[in-house]
Parts: sequence; C-alpha cells; structure tokens
Amino acid sequence: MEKNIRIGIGALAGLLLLRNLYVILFNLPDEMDQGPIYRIFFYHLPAYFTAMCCYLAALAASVLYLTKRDLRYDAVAMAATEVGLAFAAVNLITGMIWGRVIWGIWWAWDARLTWALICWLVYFGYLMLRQAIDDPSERAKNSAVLSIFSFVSVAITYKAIEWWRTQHPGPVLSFRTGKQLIDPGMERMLYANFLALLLLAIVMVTVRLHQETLQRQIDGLRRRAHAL
Amino acid sequence: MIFLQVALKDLRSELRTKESLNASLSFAVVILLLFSFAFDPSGEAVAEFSGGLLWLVFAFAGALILNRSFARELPNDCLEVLLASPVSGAQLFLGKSIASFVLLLGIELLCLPIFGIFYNLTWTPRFLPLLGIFVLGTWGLTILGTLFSALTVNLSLRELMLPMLLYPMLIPALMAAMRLTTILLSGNDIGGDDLVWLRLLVGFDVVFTTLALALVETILVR
Amino acid sequence: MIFLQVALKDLRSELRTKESLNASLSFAVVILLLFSFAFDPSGEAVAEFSGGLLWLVFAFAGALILNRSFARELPNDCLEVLLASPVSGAQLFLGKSIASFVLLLGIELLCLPIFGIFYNLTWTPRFLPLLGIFVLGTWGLTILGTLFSALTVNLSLRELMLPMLLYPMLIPALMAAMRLTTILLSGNDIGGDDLVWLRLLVGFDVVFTTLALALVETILVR
Amino acid sequence: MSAPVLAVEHVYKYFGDYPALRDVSFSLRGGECLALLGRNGAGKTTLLKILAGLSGAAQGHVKLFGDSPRHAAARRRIGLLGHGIGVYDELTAIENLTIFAQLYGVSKAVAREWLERTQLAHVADSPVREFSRGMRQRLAVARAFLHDPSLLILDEPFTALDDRAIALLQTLLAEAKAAGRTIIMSTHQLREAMELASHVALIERGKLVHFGPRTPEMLMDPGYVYRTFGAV
Amino acid sequence: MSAPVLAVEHVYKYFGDYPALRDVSFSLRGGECLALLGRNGAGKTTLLKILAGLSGAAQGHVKLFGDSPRHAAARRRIGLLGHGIGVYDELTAIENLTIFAQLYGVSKAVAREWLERTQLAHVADSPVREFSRGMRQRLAVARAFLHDPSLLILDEPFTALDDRAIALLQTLLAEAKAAGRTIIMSTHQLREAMELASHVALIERGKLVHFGPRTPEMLMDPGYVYRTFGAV
Ligand code: HEM
Ligand SMILES: Nc1ncnc2c1ncn2[C@@H]1O[C@H](COP(=O)(O)OP(=O)(O)OP(=O)(O)O)[C@@H](O)[C@H]1O
Ligand SMILES: Nc1ncnc2c1ncn2[C@@H]1O[C@H](COP(=O)(O)OP(=O)(O)OP(=O)(O)O)[C@@H](O)[C@H]1O
Ligand SMILES: [Mg+2]
Ligand SMILES: [Mg+2]
Repeated sequence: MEKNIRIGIGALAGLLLLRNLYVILFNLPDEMDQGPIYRIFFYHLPAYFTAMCCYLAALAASVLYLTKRDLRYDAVAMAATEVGLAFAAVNLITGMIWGRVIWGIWWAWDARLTWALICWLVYFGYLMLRQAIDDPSERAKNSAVLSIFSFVSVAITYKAIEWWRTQHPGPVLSFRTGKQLIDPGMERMLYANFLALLLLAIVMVTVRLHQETLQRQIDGLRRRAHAL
Repeated sequence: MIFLQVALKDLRSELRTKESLNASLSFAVVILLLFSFAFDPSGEAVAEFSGGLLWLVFAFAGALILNRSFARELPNDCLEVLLASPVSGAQLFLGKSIASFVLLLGIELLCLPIFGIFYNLTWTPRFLPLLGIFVLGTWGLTILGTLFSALTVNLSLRELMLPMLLYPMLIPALMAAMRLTTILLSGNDIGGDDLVWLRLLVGFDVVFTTLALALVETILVR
Repeated sequence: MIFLQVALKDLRSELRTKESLNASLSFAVVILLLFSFAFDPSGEAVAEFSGGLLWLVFAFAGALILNRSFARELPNDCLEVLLASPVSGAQLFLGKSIASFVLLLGIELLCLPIFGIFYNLTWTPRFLPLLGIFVLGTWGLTILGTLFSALTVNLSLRELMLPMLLYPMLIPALMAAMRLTTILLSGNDIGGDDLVWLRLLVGFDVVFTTLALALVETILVR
Repeated sequence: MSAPVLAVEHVYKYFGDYPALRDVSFSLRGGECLALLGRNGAGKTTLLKILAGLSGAAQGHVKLFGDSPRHAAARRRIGLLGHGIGVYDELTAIENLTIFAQLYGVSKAVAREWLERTQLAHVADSPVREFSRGMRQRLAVARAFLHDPSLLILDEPFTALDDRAIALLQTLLAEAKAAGRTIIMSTHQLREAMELASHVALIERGKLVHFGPRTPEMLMDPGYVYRTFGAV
Repeated sequence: MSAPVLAVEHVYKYFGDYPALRDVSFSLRGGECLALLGRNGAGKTTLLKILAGLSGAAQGHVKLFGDSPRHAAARRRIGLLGHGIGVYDELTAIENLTIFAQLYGVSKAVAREWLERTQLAHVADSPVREFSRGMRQRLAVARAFLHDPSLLILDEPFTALDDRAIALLQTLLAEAKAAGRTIIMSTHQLREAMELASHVALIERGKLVHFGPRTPEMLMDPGYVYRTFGAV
C-alpha cells in the first residue's frame, strides 16, 4: 500500500517533469539578453525552493522529536535534510553553470551565492554530526538541536538578498516583489516545475525513510545476534 | 549566581598552569606569522584586511579553547558529577561560556598590540569602540562554540567536528566583526550604512544566546 | 614491510566511517570560505597569494588530522599493545606518517579543483609539477606533524600544543611550498632562482625524516 | 511507615531500538542499602544514571524524595560516586572540595572537616595530580559525602581498590547507613557488597528479575543470587 | 633446570625524584604463574610496563628469554592484557585480529580459530563498538593469546568483569599455564588470582617485600599475604 502510493507520486512527478521539460525546451521562447541558457532558471530557482521546503520539514521534525522523543521524527529530519542537500546542490550547480555562461566565471563571492554555499555546508555538517554518533537516541537528540540552529542560516540566506547588494539577480517572483517583473508564462512555468521537484523530493524522502526503517530492523536483528 | 562559581572554577583550572593561556597566545602569534608569509603584509592594503586577519586568528585560537570547554570535564568523569549536582544545565553552560569568554577576550587584547606592531597599525585612538566590537564578537563566538563543545563532547572526532560545525554557523558574526574592526582600524568611525553590521552582530548574540540557553539542558541530559 | 601494515590499519580505520575524510574536506572548504571573507578574493591579486592561501588551508586541516595520528591509539590503550608488539618505534612511526600522508594528499587533491572554482584559478596545465610540490610539502608536514603527535599524545592540551609546536618549525617547508605553488598557479614554470625553494623543500624533508626516524623510539618508550 | 526516598516505577530505557531497561520498578526507604547485581551489560550503569538524573527514562517515572531527579532540590540530596573520581587533577584537594561545597551551598569548614575524616588534611594543598590511586579515591569519597546526601548512588565503588581502601569505604558507608541514609550500589565484587546490603536486586538483560531483602545465604555464598534468581 | 623465561635484576624506576621501583629482582620459568600483589600505588603497573618494554628501567636489567624487552624477538613472545582492551572500536572483530596476526606474522586462519575459541565467531563481522563489555574482554583475550605467547603479562585482568567472564579468563589462563606458558598478573582480586598462581609476590612502596611459592594458607585466606609479609 505504502509502496503503491510511493510509486504513484513518483510516476506523477516523472510525468510532470517530462511535460515541463517539453514546454521549457520547445514552447517557451529564448530570453532576450541571455539566449537559450536562461532555461536553466526553471531548475535553478525551483530546486532552491524545494530545498527550503526540505529544511523547513527537517526543522519541524526536529522540534517534534525533541518534544515527542519518537525516533520516526528523527528519521524524517534526516531524510528531509539529505534530500534538501541534494536539491540545494542542484541549485548551486545550475547556478555555477549559468554563471560560467553569463559571467564567464564559475563563482563570484557575492552574498547570495556565498550564503547558498554556507547553508549547504551547515547542513552537510548536520549529516557529519549524525555519522559521528553511534547511539541512535543520542544522535537523534543532538542532531535535532543542531538542525534548529542550522535553520538560522536558511533564514539568513532567504534574507541575504535584502541585506546585501549583490551581483546575482534580485528577486523576480511577484509574491516577493509585489510587481510583475517577468513574463506570467514564465512564472507559471516556475511554479509548475517547483511542484514537480517538490513531488520528486517527497518521493525521495519516503524512499529514504523506507531504507532507514529497514536499516533499523537489520540493526535490531544484529543486536539480538550479539546477545546470543 | 551559581554559574559564576562554575566560571571561576574553570578559570582557576585554566590559569593554574597557564599552559593553555600561553599556548593559545603563542598559537595566535604563530598564525599571525603564517599569515604574514602567505599574504604580503607590507603593502598598503593591510588596513583593508586587518579586521579579517585579526578575526581569523581569533576564530582559530577560539576553536582550540572552546574545544576544551566541556572536554575539560571528561578525564575524571567530572561532567557527570556536575550534572548530578544542583547546578542546572543552563547555569553550567553559562558559567563555561563566561570562562571561555574571559579567556578568549584576554588573549585577543594581548594579540591586539602584537598585531599592531607586526602589521604596523594604530589601534589606540579607537580602542573603546574596538573593545566593544571585541566583546560582542567574542560573545557570539563563545556562546556558539560552548554549545557545540557540549554537542561534540563525546565524539572521538571532537577536534575536527567542532570547527567544522562552528565556523559556517559563525559566519554572520564573524563577517560583521571583521567589517567593523576593519573600519575602526582604518581610522574611521562606525556610522551610516555600517550600523547594519552592528545590528547583525547584536542580533546574532541575542538569538543564539537565547537558543543555546533554551536547548542546552536537552543536550546534556541524555 | 610491517610499517605498510600499520599504515593500512590506520587508513582502514580512517576510511571505515569516512567521517574524518568528510569532516576534514568540509573543514578545508569552510576555511576557504572564511578566507574569502577576510581577504577580497575577487581582485586581481588572487593568483599572487593563491599558494599562501592553499597551504594555510592544508596546514590547518593537516594539524587536525595529524593530531589524531597517535591520539587514535589512546581510547583502548592500543598504543601500549602496539609498542609491546614486534613493531619497532620507527616502523610504527613510518606507518602512521604514510597513512596521514595519503589521507592529507587525498584531501589536498580534492581541495585543488574546489579552490580553482571558487578562486577562479586554472591549475590543470601545470598539474604534474604541482603534484610534485604537494607531495614534497605534504611529506614535510606529515613527518614533522606525526613526530609532534607522538610527542604530545599524552598531554591534556594536545590539540593546542601540536599546532603551536608544529607551525613555527614547519615554516621553511611551508614558505617554500607556498612560493612554488604560487609560481605554478600563476602560470609560470619553476626555474632559475626559484630552484632554491625546491632545494629547501627537499632538504627539509630529508633532514626531518632522518631525525624523526632516529628519535622516535626514544619518544615512545618512556 | 515513612515515604520512600527513591521510587522507580515502570522505567524503560532504549538505546535506539535496543531495550537497555525494561519495566524496572522498586523503591527504597531511608536506612536501606541496595546491592544491584547483574552481569556485564545487564543495565546497572544505565539504571544508576537515570536515578542520578544524568539520563532520562523513555517511559516510567523516577521519584527522589517525591521529586523528579532533574529537580535541583532532589539533586542537592544525591551523592554520586561513579567510575571516575569526579575531581579535577590540576586543582588541590581543598580547592576541589571548596568548589563542590559552593555548588551545594555548604560552608568551607565542612570541606576541611571531610579532608580530615578521609585522612587527607596533610595533603590539602597538593594538586590531585600527585595523589596515588587510594588517595584519589578517598578524595572522591569526601566529595560525594560532603553535602551530607540522603541518597548515595555508587557505581562499582570497589573496583581496582586495595583491601584498605575498600575497608575505609565500607566503614563510611556503614556509618551513612546507620545515620538513615539510603544507599544504592552496583558491583561485581559480591562479597564486599553483601556485608553492607540490606536489600539485593538482580538485573538481567534490562529486566529486574529479583528484588528483596538480603538473606543469610547470600552472605555465605555470593554466587547464590545468580544461581537462584538468574534465568540465564 | 631450564633457563628463566623472565629475569628481573635490581630494577629501579623513578618518576622525577620519586622512586616508583626500588631494587626489584626475581625470575620466573616456563609454566609458572606469578600473582603480583600490592596496595594502590605500590608500583605494580610500573613494573609490568617495564617488563613489557613499554617503559625503561632507570637501573638494573630485565631479560625476557635472555633478550632485552625492546628486542623484537622478545616482544614477539609477549602477550599483553592491560586495563584497555587494545583493539579498535571502529573495526570488526576479525579485522582487529587480522591486523595483529599480520603484525606478529601469524596466519589469518589462526585469527578465525581464536574467534571461535572465545565464542565470537558469530559476530566476527560486527564492529567492536557494538560489543558488550564481556564480548570486548573476550576479544582482547583472543588478541593477547593469538600469537601463542610464551609470556603473558596481565594488569588487573579481572577488574569489572562478571563471574562468567572471570571464569572464562581463568580457564584460558589455566590452559596456558598447563601448556608451559609463563604468566605474571597484578590484581586486587586475591581470590581469583590465588587459584591460578604458582608464585606470589608482594610489592610495597616500590620494594619487593616477598617473593615465593603460593602456599595453601594463601588460598584459604587471601589477606594472609598482606598480613604476614607486609610491613605497613
Ligand atoms: C553558483 C552560482 C549561483 C548560486 C549559488 C545561486 C543561488 C541562488 C539562490 C539561493 C536563489 C534563490 C534566492 C531566493 O529566492 O531567496 C537564486 C535565485 C535566482 N538566481 Fe541564482 N545562483 C547562482 C547563479 C545565478 C546566475 C549566474 C544567474 C543569472 C545570471 C542567476 C539567476 C537567478 C535568478 C533570476 C533567481 C531568482 C531570483 C529570485 O526570485 O529570488 N543565479 N539563485
Ligand atoms: N551509549 C550507549 N549506546 C548504546 N548502547 C549502550 C550505551 N550505553 C550502554 N549501552 C548498552 O546498554 C546495555 C547496558 O549497559 P550498562 O552499561 O548499563 O551495563 P552494566 O550493567 O553497567 O554493565 P557492566 O557490568 O559491564 O558495567 C549494554 O548492552 C550496553 O551495550
Ligand atoms: N607517569 C607517572 N608520573 C609520576 N608518577 C607516577 C606515574 N605513574 C605512576 N606514578 C606513581 O608511581 C607509583 C606507582 O604507580 P603504579 O601505577 O605502578 O601503582 P599500582 O601498583 O599499579 O597501583 P594500582 O593498584 O592503583 O594500580 C604511584 O605512587 C604513582 O603515583
Ligand atoms: Mg556498568
Ligand atoms: Mg595499576
């Protein structure tokens, strides 16, 4: 049952991604200044939003773990963070490719880019801390605390654009600027791809959760073998 | 005021041998030396990255000191005894933060004239605002560092994990402190646009002190 | 060839969890990040201090790894067991040096492209001479670091003492490596006057390897 | 009948999925001394840590003097003696005791008095680093008894001690017991523990399989508890 | 009569000015088992470390099989079991034993065999980190016995072990003794030690005040050695 739901969402995400790809590649016109490369934008920004959603989910799960002390919340926090890191990496890498084409360099030390990197490192540190602790309860507790601290950097990354002047383009989405800066068709496409990536993220999180459950069962069996 | 007694205890053990004070101070000087090899310090640009240099040194020396904050309690299982005493987790944490803070601030104030000599900078005219920045920046560094020290105290990779976790999260405070210190060392006053940095620094201290005090008991009691 | 078995053992424990590799790598990236705040990396001057920057990062990451070289043997009193086994002090030392060397060199080689991207440098054309410099510099760093790791393994202030002792003594090797790396990263070849630096680096490695192998047994057996 | 000093009710503790303690319940009153027996890895240390408030139970309750163990008032009345001695090597004996006196709100004179009782007055100003194992252990005892605790929690207190150090500890514990203090100690050295114990508990793979008064058979033949009540 | 396996001649050791060992001399032959007794801080660990070549004597000589203890040939024949278990937590049981097998030039099959003898074969591929205390100790025993050492040096081997783990260790030691190995062990748990010992030594403040065969009185009443030969 659970497996079927997972497959269902996965199929939906896949179909949506394919459809979006088709529209992006063939239906949308090239951008005036940038030419075809701007299409990477439809992955660049949605990937970042998806990562944000994952981090937010990790925060919620961490707080829930600390209040309820149920290891399932810990597993959710872990899975969400891992998937979030993957999507943040997509944002970073697409951004770097884009930058290489538009600016001629892979990286510029401006606030937006740097904060995206810091955020990534902070959550990578979270995974490192998890690896370093053996006892599952201790690991869950300490990493939950770290996750709460880590979220501060997500908040700063989101705000970075307002606090520092950057080389990186400013906000374009109408809900942040209150104005219509880009073509409504493009903005719709952004949301459509965001939905697709979000669905994909959900599937990935559930797969990780499933793996985690199996791992715990294996560990439990091994502990029992030790007691023999 | 029981946390003051914890702080006093820590300071007393630390100052008893003076080892750690001497070691951190000479470590700081050694890094200054290394930097002077890596980057040409004779150029005109020194004042422009003086704040950055100084705070890098503080961050490196700080990580070494903060690493010992809770680790100091391990050898004879003192941490367990302290946790079983009437001292609450938050008091213990506050006491340890204060001790590291005093220690680190002391080292920083000793580094400042040395730095001035090596890099040919004048710091005396704006000493008081500089001290203010040092206090704010160091508090941010110690509060977060002490928390992570508690978080990593039982890890075998402690020395590696602490800076790895600490530095990225510390960046806002470090950036602000670097920027403000550079301004002051270049002979300017803080004002106008730069107040953003000051606000960032204060905000950082307030947010993380609150979070840390709220969460530390959870970390310490397993 | 018993020292190779010691090296393999160390590498295996280190790679079993990959923690320490990951942690050191991300620590290195974090320091790169910190440096970018302290010094403006967008300017033209980057190539001129690229070698300095890179080797500073290696020195910091190296100290953390080397710190664990002998300290890794402490938890279950493994050091005593190893010393009581037929492995001689020099073999143990050599094995541990090799393990740290491989680990550190791996981290450096992973750092190089990252560094290239973030600081916008091309390193591919002169990769082979660069690799040579990395090998020589890293060997100097590990041989001295492992010796000091043995020297400080029983100190409670270990994390603090090791870099404090290590860095000043390492300065010749570090200077040479910084200089040579900068030359290569600026797109020039090593030749003429710069060969002095190369000779210094090789001399450093030879002298300290000999000294360390001769003295390590004395350090380990009390 | 007096209220229990220590009440443990249906305590569970998990390390991950592994149940280190399962449904442990018992209670102790003033003047009672419990010897907590169990094989390696049975869960003794885990239980004692929960009692001392160093670790939280997953389910169930622990009440010390009617309070939770994390309550400062409760902790003020606990004396803890674990594997480690719990004093600082770089400080002197009297400095160590003074620190703990302050934390417990006890006067400094009491610290001096305990140094005398543990025959350490002549080395009061030497750093603990220079102490021999026996002296360190005596200082640890002084530290644990300093604030006149009503409940003593001891984890393998006799380990690696010589006959004389054991005798000293036994005397002090007997005095405390006579003064109405409650004692709970884990140990593998059954002979040393049985003389003192008024109650004996056996824990096996996290389950409390026996709890009851110490009987004369136990005193004669320490293996008796394991053979009679142990399942494995 | 066979040459001594272990000969200690007029050994002194100082920590700074403090004489931790003063003029210690004795010798042991194959098949003998020495119980080294002494109060806390008497110098037992110091002596054992010198025997194992971990520490050098200030004066005097130690000869293992006629060689210095720092000689590789001598060290190949020592088995050491100290406080720590001497294996790596992050590696599996079989990896640990394989490493030591290689260092001693023993085949990997022997490592497997010892895992079976210590009943750890079913967890051969689990990291030691997950082992319980009893299992860790058994692995440490396997590690120490792996290369079939002619001289076993044990520092407080029974500490913090439960009755069953002690019994296993005693069996293994009895077998080794019967096979002509020499054993020297320090301990405070006199009862456990006396059953095995063929000789008993008492060390007091760094001086060897007694060395001789174990007599029946010692077996009956472990305190006997301290009372009869101890000056303090
Ligand atoms: C490594 C390089 C880059 C990184 C790490 C990066 C990172 C990010 C992040 C984190 C966001 C989301 C910010 C937010 O909405 O709060 C974003 C949005 C965006 N990026 Fe990039 N970016 C990179 C390069 C580029 C380049 C080269 C361009 C185009 C010239 C670009 C164009 C945009 C645009 C138009 C947005 C949407 C702005 C908004 O609505 O907020 N990015 N980028
Ligand atoms: N931090 C931890 N993480 C995971 N498992 C643990 C942890 N601490 C203890 N355990 C496990 O819990 C069980 C009980 O351990 P505990 O230390 O309480 O035993 P014990 O009765 O004190 O044994 P001993 O006599 O060896 O001291 C053991 O199986 C142990 O492996
Ligand atoms: N590294 C050292 N530095 C200074 N003194 C030491 C050192 N190691 C041991 N000592 C001293 O040497 C003496 C003998 O110590 P040793 O550890 O050999 O005693 P022991 O007989 O093993 O005692 P225990 O039964 O407590 O293990 C003690 O007084 C101790 O304080
Ligand atoms: Mg225990
Ligand atoms: Mg000893």
